[in-house]
Amino acid sequence: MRRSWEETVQTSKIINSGDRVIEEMLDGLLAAHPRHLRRIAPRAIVAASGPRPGKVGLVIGGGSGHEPTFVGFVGRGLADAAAVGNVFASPPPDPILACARAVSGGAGVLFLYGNYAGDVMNFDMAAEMAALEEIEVRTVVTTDDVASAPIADRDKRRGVAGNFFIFKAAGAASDRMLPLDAVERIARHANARTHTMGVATAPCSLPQTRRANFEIPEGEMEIGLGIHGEPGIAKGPLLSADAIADLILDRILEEMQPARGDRVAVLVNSLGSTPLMELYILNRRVRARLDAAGLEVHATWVGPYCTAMEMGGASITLMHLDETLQPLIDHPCDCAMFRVG
Amino acid sequence: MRRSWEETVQTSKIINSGDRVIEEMLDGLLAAHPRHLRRIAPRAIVAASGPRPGKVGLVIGGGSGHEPTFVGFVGRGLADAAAVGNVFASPPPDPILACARAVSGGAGVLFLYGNYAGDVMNFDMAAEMAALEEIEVRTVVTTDDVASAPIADRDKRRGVAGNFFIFKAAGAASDRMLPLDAVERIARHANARTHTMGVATAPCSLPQTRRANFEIPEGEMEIGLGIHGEPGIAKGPLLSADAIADLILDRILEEMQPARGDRVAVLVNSLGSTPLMELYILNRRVRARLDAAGLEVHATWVGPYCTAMEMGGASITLMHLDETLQPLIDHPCDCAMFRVG
Amino acid sequence: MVLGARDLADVFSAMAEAMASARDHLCELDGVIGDADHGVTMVLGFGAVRAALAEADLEAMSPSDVLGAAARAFLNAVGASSGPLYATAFLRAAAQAKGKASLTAAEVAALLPVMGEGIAFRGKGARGDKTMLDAWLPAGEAAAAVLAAGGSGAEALQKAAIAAEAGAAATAAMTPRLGRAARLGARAVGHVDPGAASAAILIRVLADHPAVAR
Amino acid sequence: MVLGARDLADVFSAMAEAMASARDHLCELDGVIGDADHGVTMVLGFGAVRAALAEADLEAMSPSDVLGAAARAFLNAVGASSGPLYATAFLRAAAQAKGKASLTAAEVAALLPVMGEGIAFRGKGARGDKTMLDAWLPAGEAAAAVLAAGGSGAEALQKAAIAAEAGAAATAAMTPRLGRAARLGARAVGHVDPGAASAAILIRVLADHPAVAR
Ligand SMILES: Nc1ncnc2c1ncn2[C@@H]1O[C@H](COP(=O)(O)OP(=O)(O)O)[C@@H](O)[C@H]1O
Ligand SMILES: Nc1ncnc2c1ncn2[C@@H]1O[C@H](COP(=O)(O)OP(=O)(O)O)[C@@H](O)[C@H]1O
Ligand SMILES: [Mg+2]
Ligand SMILES: [Mg+2]
Ligand SMILES: [Mg+2]
Ligand SMILES: [Mg+2]
Repeated sequence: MRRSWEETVQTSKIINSGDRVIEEMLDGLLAAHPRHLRRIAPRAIVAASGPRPGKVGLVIGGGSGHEPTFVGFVGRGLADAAAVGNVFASPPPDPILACARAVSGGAGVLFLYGNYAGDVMNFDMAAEMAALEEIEVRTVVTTDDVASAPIADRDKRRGVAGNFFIFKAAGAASDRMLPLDAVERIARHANARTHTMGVATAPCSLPQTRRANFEIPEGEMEIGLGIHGEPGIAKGPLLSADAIADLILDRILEEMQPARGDRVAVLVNSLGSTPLMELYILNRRVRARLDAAGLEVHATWVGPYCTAMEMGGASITLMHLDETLQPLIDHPCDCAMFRVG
Repeated sequence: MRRSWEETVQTSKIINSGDRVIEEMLDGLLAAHPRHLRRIAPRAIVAASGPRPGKVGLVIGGGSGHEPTFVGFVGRGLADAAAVGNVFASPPPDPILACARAVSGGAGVLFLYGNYAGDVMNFDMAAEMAALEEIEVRTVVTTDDVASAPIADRDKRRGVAGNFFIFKAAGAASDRMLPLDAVERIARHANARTHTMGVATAPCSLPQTRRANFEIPEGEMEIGLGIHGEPGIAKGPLLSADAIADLILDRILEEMQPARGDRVAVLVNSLGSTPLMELYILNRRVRARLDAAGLEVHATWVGPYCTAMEMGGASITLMHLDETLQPLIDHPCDCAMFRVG
Repeated sequence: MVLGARDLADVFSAMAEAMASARDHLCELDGVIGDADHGVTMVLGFGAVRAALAEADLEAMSPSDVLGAAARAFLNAVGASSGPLYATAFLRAAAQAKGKASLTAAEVAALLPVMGEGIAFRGKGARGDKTMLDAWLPAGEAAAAVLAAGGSGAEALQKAAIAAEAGAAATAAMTPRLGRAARLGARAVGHVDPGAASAAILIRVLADHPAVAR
Repeated sequence: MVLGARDLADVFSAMAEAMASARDHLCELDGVIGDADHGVTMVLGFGAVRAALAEADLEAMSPSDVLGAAARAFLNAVGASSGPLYATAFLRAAAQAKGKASLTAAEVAALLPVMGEGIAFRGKGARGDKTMLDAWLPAGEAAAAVLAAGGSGAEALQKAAIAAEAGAAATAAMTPRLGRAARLGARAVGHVDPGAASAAILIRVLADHPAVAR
């Protein structure tokens, strides 16, 4: 039985006012990372390294509450700008347009973001406005969450933690000065080869309401949830770490159909409150499974890369590498919350 | 009223068995970071870059559950090895001794860890054993937690998130090939100039018991807690982010007595489940206060650097920089979970 | 019996109040099948509209101007799904109201089908998708039917509100096809769509507002 | 009435069982004034001792060997505060038992003061610090007093167990001066120290064990 909100306690958050969290977060962000980030509009953050003439501008963005996604991935070698929405809500067209203008270096702009109805509508409106200003915009939406729709409906799937790899590949491609066509193609290719699935063990709550947005009874978990505290595709008993890794990898490997000897990049991601200890315990099994499948693990990242505030749970992402993607994943980048090379 | 454990629910953890979490975490850690880390004994992790002849070896360590502290800070330019204890429990002397042997490059070894009764006893026993093997060991314990004892009893204070800066300074000093005397002196100096205080909003639980180790009633917080889910020095109403920052900074600045124009390094640390959004909101106020005090913020780190598994809450650390410390904080390091330069 | 710019602003203000009262209820509904923010978003959006109109020089504005200002304020305050959907609805209404110094209740009622079409256009949705359209489209049809049969504007709006409420209630039985809830599939059945619930409240506020009911 | 290596191993095994039963209670006590792990640590430590002794060739071992093996197993399994403290206690006991093929109950009782001294040495503690010493030191004194007065080993151990229990209970009123709880100061008053509570259980297991009580 679901309890009504009146019966539940309010969650504890270290904030000043639920209505000011985004502005205040961005104030603190800019204060912390002056060498990496600049704010060109109240909700538009660009890389301090600035646009480069002839380089494709990469604009990412979406709702807040997923930090370090998206603002943490703005920087040289990765995204050029991020448009910042309210908690779990797409940014409106204005800050997206401001980002497009700021990063346009004459070679076009790529909008790259997770596939959610709200984001698609707002980014599309911004793209229409940018076109009026003669900025060429292409759009790629990420759809890495294998749990969110059957493979036949791949383009209905939502984008979750796999953004990390897809943004990385597209950012590296644009940093290498590839033309807009190529950066767009690479982003689609990266998305097609990136697969994520997650489980949740604890809910999160919005700063404005401070009510857990769902309940997970003792000893249960949500399977195939998103990154907004949405309920999962199914409920089930809380499994062991190994069984969770198996559940996820069975599903991902079945879709990915890798050949022995293929290389993968791995992300074991915390949804928020699940600590590194548990993520590494998951990674232990991930590694054993990939070894058993004859796959070579080229690189592994473990940590809170795409979160839903304080939600408990974890996701596992595999990117199926090839000659195109591997050098892009290895390409150096320098962001406020993420570095390679 | 405290409820007995029978009345509380078990927490959800993604683990296989409460008794195997450390071994399995380390398996997953080594699988993820082969370029950075090597395991020389079941509970002893050393930098893959290896010891350098003539370099002072820096051994850190302590209980598990604080990740990325300690294992995440092993790497070139920072610590050479970390001894790994059970959750919230000092490692025994054996792995500490194994670390000392592995990193000894003939110039002596520094043991650097937080000031807890258990750690002091185990590291001291290991130091005695190392002395029998003609390895010169010096010991510095960190005592940055201003809430844990009055200033007159500074050496009774515990070491918390400020470890981050103190380890960083000592690691840089040893990477610059300074002799043991100097590295020890710098570690003491760094400790003397590092001040931390935290608040908790939610408890954590041990993997073996999965029971919240204390209760925080709705609308309250623990003030001046440690990093082991110990209760704080006091309870109080849950304050706003700005009021929490003020409470902490008032206390730290009073002790630090900085002059206008002095430089500081800032760490706004999550104890586990408190997300980046809240940390940046705290940092906004930290920055405003430091600006108002005429202090220059040389560098800021924001994130989960020293945790207590899934505990909710945050700490703020200031390191009062000087000509000795500032270049050491800026010195490059390359660890599995932390990089500078 | 006619609505000027100030009356429309009053309606928006009443809508903002209704959203504030319904905030937690709408978030709870969204928590079951979405991300628990719909109430917050609607409060933010209508709050922004109210604030923008409070600063505007209503004397110098037409109803169309008010609707246009509402569209911009709503969109920029919220983003999300609701932002573009409601902004498009308001812009379509503004276009239809263009050139009129005031609107009769019948002219207001005639905005409803247009607004529903705007939402359907922007969100590429249809009836039965388990979205706000399941309130807006029946409301628009009910209003149009009353007006076509020669009924009054006030009656058209009352029928629209009833149709919206019935439409919202009917979403409980539907399997979602659009928006976040779509991923839940059958798990969402049995729960009312939050966007449809808020739409029914808004249309009810309009229908019962003294400016059209008097 | 004498204890050989196997009897001592049986005592350790009984202690391991007692710690397993008391685990959650000890963790709860530690949760109030420390880090909630004391029960886990003691189960781990005595479990490791039991496992080590189960693998050992007890026939070839003296009581001193058993105590030495217990010290190493305990220390390496737990670390923490309890590890060095109990390892030192067992090592001191091993030193005192050195050279004896078996121990009388009186000789076992005479180990208690030595063990308490070992703990005090390693942890630089004293009575009244609100630690396990507030169980161990009174237990040692009580045992020594009975033996000095010519009482039996079994009686000395019974008196020691009673003194340990009283000592543990008395820690509730104390302000902690050592260990994690020291930082809590007055906030810890009113709560029994977990290390003293576990010590009282261990000494009770020893005193009631058939090997000494028979
Ligand atoms: N494509 C669409 N067309 C019409 N309505 C939609 C569409 N997508 C979502 N909605 C409506 O939006 C509501 C959710 O709004 P809200 O919670 O504010 O946004 P978000 O989904 O971005 O969190 C849903 O209940 C549904 O009624
Ligand atoms: N210096 C000391 N001397 C004696 N006993 C101590 C000392 N420090 C801690 N203790 C004892 O250890 C107990 C805590 O043990 P435990 O929880 O296993 O270790 P930790 O404190 O490392 O978590 C305390 O309750 C106290 O009785
Ligand atoms: Mg939302
Ligand atoms: Mg402990
Ligand atoms: Mg929503
Ligand atoms: Mg303890």
